[in-house]
Amino acid sequence: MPRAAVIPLLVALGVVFGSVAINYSERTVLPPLAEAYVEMVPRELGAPNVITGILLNYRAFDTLGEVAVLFMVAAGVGLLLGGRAKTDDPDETQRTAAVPPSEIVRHGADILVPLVALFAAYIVVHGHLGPGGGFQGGAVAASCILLLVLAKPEYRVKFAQLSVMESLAGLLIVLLGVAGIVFAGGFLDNRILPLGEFGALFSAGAIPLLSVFLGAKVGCELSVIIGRFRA
Amino acid sequence: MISQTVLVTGLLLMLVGVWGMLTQRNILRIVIGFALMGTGSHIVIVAVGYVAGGTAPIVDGPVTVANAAARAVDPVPSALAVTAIVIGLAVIAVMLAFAIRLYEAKKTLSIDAFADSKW
Amino acid sequence: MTELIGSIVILIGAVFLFSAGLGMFRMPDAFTRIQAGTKATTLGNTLVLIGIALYFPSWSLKLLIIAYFVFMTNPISSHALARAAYGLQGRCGGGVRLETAGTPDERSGP
Amino acid sequence: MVGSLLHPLNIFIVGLGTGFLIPLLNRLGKGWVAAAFLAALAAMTLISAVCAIHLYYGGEPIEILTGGALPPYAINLRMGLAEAFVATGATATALLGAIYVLREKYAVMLLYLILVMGVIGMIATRDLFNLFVFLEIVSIATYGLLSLGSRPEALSASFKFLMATVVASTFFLLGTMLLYAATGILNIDDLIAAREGIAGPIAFAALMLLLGCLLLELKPFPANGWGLDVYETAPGSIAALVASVVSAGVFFALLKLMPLFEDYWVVIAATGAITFVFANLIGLSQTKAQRLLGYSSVGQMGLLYMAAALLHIVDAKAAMPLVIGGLFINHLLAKAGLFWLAGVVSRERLTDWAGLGQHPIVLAGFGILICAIAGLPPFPGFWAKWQYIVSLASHGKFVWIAIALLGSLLEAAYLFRWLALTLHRPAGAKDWKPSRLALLPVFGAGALLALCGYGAARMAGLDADWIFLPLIAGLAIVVLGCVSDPAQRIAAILTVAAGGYWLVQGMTGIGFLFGALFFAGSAALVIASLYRKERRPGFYPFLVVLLLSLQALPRAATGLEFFVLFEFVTLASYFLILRRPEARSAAFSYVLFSLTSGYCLIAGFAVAHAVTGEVSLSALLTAAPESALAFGLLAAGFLIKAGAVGVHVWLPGAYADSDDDLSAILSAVVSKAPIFGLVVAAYATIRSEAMLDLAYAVGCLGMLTTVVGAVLALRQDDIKRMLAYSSMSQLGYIVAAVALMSHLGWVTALYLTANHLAVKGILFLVAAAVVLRTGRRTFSALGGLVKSMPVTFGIALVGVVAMSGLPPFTGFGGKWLLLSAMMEKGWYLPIALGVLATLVGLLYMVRFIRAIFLGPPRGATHTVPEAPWPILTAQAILIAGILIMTFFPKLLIVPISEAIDPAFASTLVWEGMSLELIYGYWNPLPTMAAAVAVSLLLIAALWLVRRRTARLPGTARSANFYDHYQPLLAAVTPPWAVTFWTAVARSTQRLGMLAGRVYTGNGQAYTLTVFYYFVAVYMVCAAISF
Repeated sequence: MPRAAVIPLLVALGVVFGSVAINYSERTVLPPLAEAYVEMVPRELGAPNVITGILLNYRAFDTLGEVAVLFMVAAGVGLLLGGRAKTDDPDETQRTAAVPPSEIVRHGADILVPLVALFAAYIVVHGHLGPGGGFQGGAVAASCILLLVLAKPEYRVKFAQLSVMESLAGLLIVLLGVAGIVFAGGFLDNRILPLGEFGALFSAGAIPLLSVFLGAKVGCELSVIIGRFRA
Repeated sequence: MISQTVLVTGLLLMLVGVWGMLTQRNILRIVIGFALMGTGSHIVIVAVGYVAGGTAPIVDGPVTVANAAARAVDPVPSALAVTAIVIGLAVIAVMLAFAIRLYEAKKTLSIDAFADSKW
Repeated sequence: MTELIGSIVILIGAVFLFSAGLGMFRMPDAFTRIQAGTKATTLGNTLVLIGIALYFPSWSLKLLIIAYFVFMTNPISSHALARAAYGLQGRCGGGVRLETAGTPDERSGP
Repeated sequence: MVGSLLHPLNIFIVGLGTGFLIPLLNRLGKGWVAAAFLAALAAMTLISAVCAIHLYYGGEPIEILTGGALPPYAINLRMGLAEAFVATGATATALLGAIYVLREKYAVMLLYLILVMGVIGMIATRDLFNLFVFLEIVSIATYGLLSLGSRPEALSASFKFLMATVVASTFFLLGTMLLYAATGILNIDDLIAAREGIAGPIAFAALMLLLGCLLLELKPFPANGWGLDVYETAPGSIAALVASVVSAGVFFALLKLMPLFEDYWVVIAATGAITFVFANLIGLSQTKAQRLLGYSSVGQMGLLYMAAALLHIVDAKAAMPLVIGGLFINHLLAKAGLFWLAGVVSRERLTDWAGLGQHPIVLAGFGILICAIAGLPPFPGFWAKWQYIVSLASHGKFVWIAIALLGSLLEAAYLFRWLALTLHRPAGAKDWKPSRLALLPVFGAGALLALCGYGAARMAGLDADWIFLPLIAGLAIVVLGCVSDPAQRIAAILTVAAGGYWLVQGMTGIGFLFGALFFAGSAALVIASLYRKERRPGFYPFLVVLLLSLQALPRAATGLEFFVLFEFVTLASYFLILRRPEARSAAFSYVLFSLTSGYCLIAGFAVAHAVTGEVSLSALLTAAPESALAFGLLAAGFLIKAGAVGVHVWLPGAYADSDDDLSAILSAVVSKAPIFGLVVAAYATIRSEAMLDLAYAVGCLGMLTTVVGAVLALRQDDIKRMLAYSSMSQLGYIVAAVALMSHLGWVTALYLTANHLAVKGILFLVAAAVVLRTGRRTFSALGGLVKSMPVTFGIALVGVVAMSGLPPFTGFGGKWLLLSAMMEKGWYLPIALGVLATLVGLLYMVRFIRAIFLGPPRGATHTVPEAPWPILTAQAILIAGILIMTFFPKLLIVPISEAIDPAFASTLVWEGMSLELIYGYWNPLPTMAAAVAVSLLLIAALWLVRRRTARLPGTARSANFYDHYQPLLAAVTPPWAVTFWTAVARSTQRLGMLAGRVYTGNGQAYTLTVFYYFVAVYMVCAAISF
C-alpha cells in the first residue's frame, strides 16, 4: 500500500494508543480478583507458582482451548504442507545438500541436545514450583528437535509417532478433566490427588501430571509443525 | 513508572508491526509485521499486570504465604499472556504455511500478485 | 568491597553488551554483523556472570553451568549463521551492498 | 440439571475427546473416523436440542462450572434458552453440512468438529478471555478448512481472510486486557453488572477494541472484501460453514456483550444498515454465484445485528425472540442450503446455472431457499420482518423501517433474477446429474425452514390455521400430480371449488360479497384451464395456492393474516407467470412491483397498529384522525397492485405474456384483491374529515388511470395487450368508485367489480380461443372469424356491450351509478375524465369486434373450428352471471347496501325495475336513448374528421380508421412511466457497480480498510460519548 495511505492511519492509532498510555496509572495494590488468586492458590491447590495454579486449575478451560488450538494448528499445517512432503520433487533434496552442515554444528548438537532435553524436562516437572509449566517446557523440547533437524539433515521427524503421542496426551488431559468431575469439585479440577507437602515435587494435586501431559503434547505439536516446515 | 514505559514500548512495537504489515510488499515481511504486532500486544498484556514494587507471584523463599498479597505482581495477566503467546505462535505458523503455499502457487511472494477476486 | 568490584565487572559486561548491539546496527554486511554479535555478547555475558558470582558466591556453581552453556551455544550458532550466509551469498568479502541479507528471491551481489 | 449424560458440558468433552481420538482412529481405518465424526456431531446436536426443549418448557438456565470454583475465580458457561436455540441451529446445520466432508482427509473432519465445538463455546461462555480463546479456536479451524481450496485464487483469498481476522482478534485480545486493567473483572456477567463503572479513556478504548473486533468479524461494508473473496473461492461446504455457523457464533457474542455497548447501539445499527443496503446494492451487479451468495450473507448479517441493536434501543424485549431468532434461523438455514447447492452445482457463473430447471425437485428446493432469504411467507424471515417493522413503527422509527425495506427489495431483485436464470434453458447447456445424497442437506435445510416458519408464525400471534390451507392443498396437488395428470386437473378444480365454498361460509358483510365474487370467478375460470391438453408441470399446484389464498383473503381478521394471504397471492401468481419463457422479464417486473406494494402494506399495517394499538382489521374503523399515514401507505400499496398510472408498467406484461387461461384468471379475479384491500384501507378514513382530500386524490388518480389505460388500449395491435390495458382502465373506474367514500360510491365499486370480473373473464377467454384456433394474436393478422366461430362471436358481442357501458347490460348501470355518485360528491373533473374514458372505451371495444370477427378474412380462417368446450362452458357461466345482474339488479345491489357500513346515508330506494336516486328515477329507456345518441354523434364526428383529412388513401376499412388516428394517440401518451422505471433500474445497477469498486482485490488494501474501519468506529463513538 502507498505510504501516504498508511501514515494517517498510524497517526490515528497513535492517538488511540496515546490516550491509553497517558491515562494509564500504575497499580499500587492488587485488584480483588488477583489478591484472591494469590491467597487461594497456595492454600487450596498447594502450588507455589500462582500462575500455573490459575492456568491449570481455575482457568483450565482456557488451557483446554489452548490445547485444542495447537492441535488444530498441527492438523492445519499438516493439511497445508502435508501434500508437499510426499512429492520429494528433485530440487527439494538438492537444496538441502547445497550447504552440508559442518561437523562443528553436528558435534555441538550432540552435546547440547541432552542438555536442552534435560532443561525442558526440568521446566515441565517443576511447573508448579518455579516459573515454567507445560507450554514453556514443550517449547524448549521442540527447540531441541529443531536443533536436531538443523544439525542432522538425515534426521526425519517421525510424524506418525508424534501425532499418536499428541492425541494420547490430549485424550489424557480430557480424561483428567473428567476425573475432576468424578473425584473433585468439578470439570478440570486438579484436587483429585492429595495436595501433598507444600513445595515438594509430587504435590499440588494433579497439576504436575497435567503439566507433563501438556509438555508432551506441546512438544510433539511444535515438532510436527517444524517437521512440516522443514520438508 | 516501570509499567508505563513497558506499556509504551508495547504499544510502539504494535505500531511498528502495523506499519510493517501495511507498507511491505513481501509476504514474509508482512508476516513479520504480524509477529511484531502480536509480541507488542503480549508486552502490553504483561505491562498491565505490573504492581508497583512487586515480584513474581511465586510463593517460595522471599515471598511467603503471609506477605504474598503485598509483594506479588498481578498473576492473571501473566497467565493470560501464556495463552495469548501460544495463540500468537499458532497464527504465525498458519500464516507461514500459507506463505509457502502461495509461493508454490505463483512463484512470487509479492502481495500484489495475489489480487485475483475483485468487485 | 567485593560488591563494588562485582558491580564494576557487571558494568564492563554491560558496556560490551551495548557495543554488541551498536555493532549489530552499524556493521555494513552480514558477516561483520555476525562476528560483532557473537564475540561481544559472549564476553559481556561472562563478565556479568562473574560479577554476579562476586555478589553471591553461593551461586557460583550454577553460574558456571550457565557460563558453560553460553560458551557452547553462542559460537556454534554464529558459526551456523555464517555458513548459511556464505551458502546464500556464494562468497564473502567487502563492498557488499549495505542492505541486510535479502529475501530468498532477492540475490544481493557486488 | 438435564441429567449427567445430556449436560451441555458434554458437548465440549465429546467435541475435544473425539477430536483427539480421530488421529488414533485414522490408524484403524477411514470408516471409523467418519463414524466417530458423525456420532460426535449428532451427540452435540442432540444435547443442545434437549437443552433447548428443556428450557423452552420452563427449565432454569443451565450453569456450567469449571475449575472447581465459582465464577469470578473460575470460568463458567451458561446455556439459557437463547443460547440453546442458537446452538441447536448451528449444530444442526453443521451436522447437515458434514456429509460434504466425509470423503476428505481426517484432519478436515477434526477441524470441522472442533470448529463446531468452538462456536458453541463462543455462544455459551460467560468469560471474556474464554470468549477470545474460542474465537481463536473457530478462526484457526476456519484457516485450516480454507486450505481445502487448492486453486491460487482460493489460497490468496484465504490469506486475505487470515490477515483481516488476525488483526481483528488482536483488537479483541488488547480490548480484553485493557478492560481488565480498567475494571479488574473478566467475567461478562460481573462486567454487565458493573457497566456504569466502566468509564474513563482506557475503558472506552477497551470497549471500542472489543466492539471493533466483533463488528469486523461480521464483515461490515466496506471492510469486508476479504470475507467476500473467501465466500467466492472456498468450496461450497466450507463457505456454508463460515457464512452460517461461524457467523452465528460471532453474532451471538456481539448479542451477549450488547449491554456493555449501551451508548453505542445506534452506531451498531448504522453499521448494520450500511452493510445491509450496500451489500444488496452491489449484489445486483454480480455475475458469480458464490460471490452473490457472499454479498447476500453479509447483507443478511448486517440486517440481523441492525435489528438486534434497534430492538435494544427501543427496549422491545418481547419482540426480540421472534425478530432476532427468526432472522437468525432464516439466514442460518437458507444461506447454508444455498452454499451447499452452489457446492453441488459447482458452476461459477450465474448464467451456467441454466440446466437446473430440468430437475423439478432441485428447482423446488432452490425456490424454497430463495423465497426464504427474500423474506416471503411461510418462512421465518417473513414473520421476523413483520414483527421488526411493527415494533419499530410503534416507536416511530420510520427511517430504519425504510432502510430495511429498501434492502429487502434490492435483495429480492437479484434473488428472483437468479431464479429466473435457472429456468431459462439454452440449447448448449451441458447436462447435470445431481447425486441424491448430496442434495439431502439442501432439502433438510428447506424442511427445517418450513418447520421454523410455522413456529415463527405461532410466535407472531397467528393462530388461524386455515391460512396454511392453500399451501397444504398445493402440496397435495403436487403429490397427486406425480400420480396422474388428469387426476391432478380434476382434483385441482374440485379443491378450488370445495375449498372456496368452505372458506366463504364464515364471511359476513363486504367480506362475504368479495368472497362470493372470488369464489364464483375462480370456480368458473378454473374450468377454462382444462382446454390446454399438454402436461404443464407445476401449473395446477400454484393455481390452487393462488385461488385458495385469494378466496381466503376476505376471511382475514388481522392485518397479519391479510398480508400473509396477499403475499401468497403474489408468490403464486409470480411462479405461474414465470412458467412461460416469454414472460420472464414481465414476471421480474411483476414480482418487484408486487413486493414494493407488499412493503407499503406492511408499513401501513404497522403504522395502523401503532396508532390504534390493535392488530385486527376492524380496528382501522375506529382509527383516530392521524391515521393519514396508515391510509396513505395502504392506498399506495394497493394502487401499485391495481396498476394505477405511473406504476402500471408491470401490468400489460404480466397479463399479456402469461399463459392465456392464466391471463384470464389474473385479470378477472386476482386484480380484484387490491380493490378489496382498498375497501379495507378506506375504513381508516370514514371517520376523519381530514382524509377526504386524500381520498379525492386517489379518485383523480383512478380516473386518470382509466383515461390513460383506455388510450393505451386503443393503440395496441396485440389482442391480449389491448385487453390488459383495458383491464387497467376498468380498474381505474373501480378505484375511483371506492375513493368516493360514499354509500353510492361503494355500491358502484362492488357493482363494477362484479361486472369487470365477468366481462374480462369472457373477453380474455375469447382471446384465448382465437389464439388457440388461429395461432395469431394481432389485429392486423386477424379478421372474418364470424363465420367459423359464430358462438364465440356472440359471446364476445355480449362481453363488449357489457364492458363498454352500453345498455341493456350491467356495464351501463355501473357507469351510470358511478357518474351519479360523483355528481353527488361534486367531483366534476373526474366526471369529465369518466365520460372521455367511456368514449375511448367504446372505440377500442368496437375495434375488438370488427377487427377479429367482421371485416375480410385473412389467411386460412375458414377451416377454423369453434372454441373448445371448457372455454365455452366457463364463458357460459360468466354470461349467466351478467344476465342475472342485468335483469335482477336487486339480487346484487340490495345485499351490497346492507353490507356497507350503515354509517353511510343510504341513498338507494328501490321500486320495481327502476332505481330511485336523488336525481330522479333511473329508468332504462330515456337514459339509454340519450347515451346512444351521444355515442353515435361522437363517432360520426370522428368519422367525418378522418374522411376529410385522409382524402388520398380513401379506403373505408375501420381498421384503417384506427391506423389513421395512431399518430395522434401516440403523441398523447408518451411512455413516461416506462422510461422512468427503466432509468431507475439502470441507475441502481450502475450505483451498485460503482460501490463494488471498493473491493480492489489487494489483501493489504483490505487490511488497511479494516484498520480504518476500527478508527472510524472509535471516532464516531468518541463523538457520541464526549
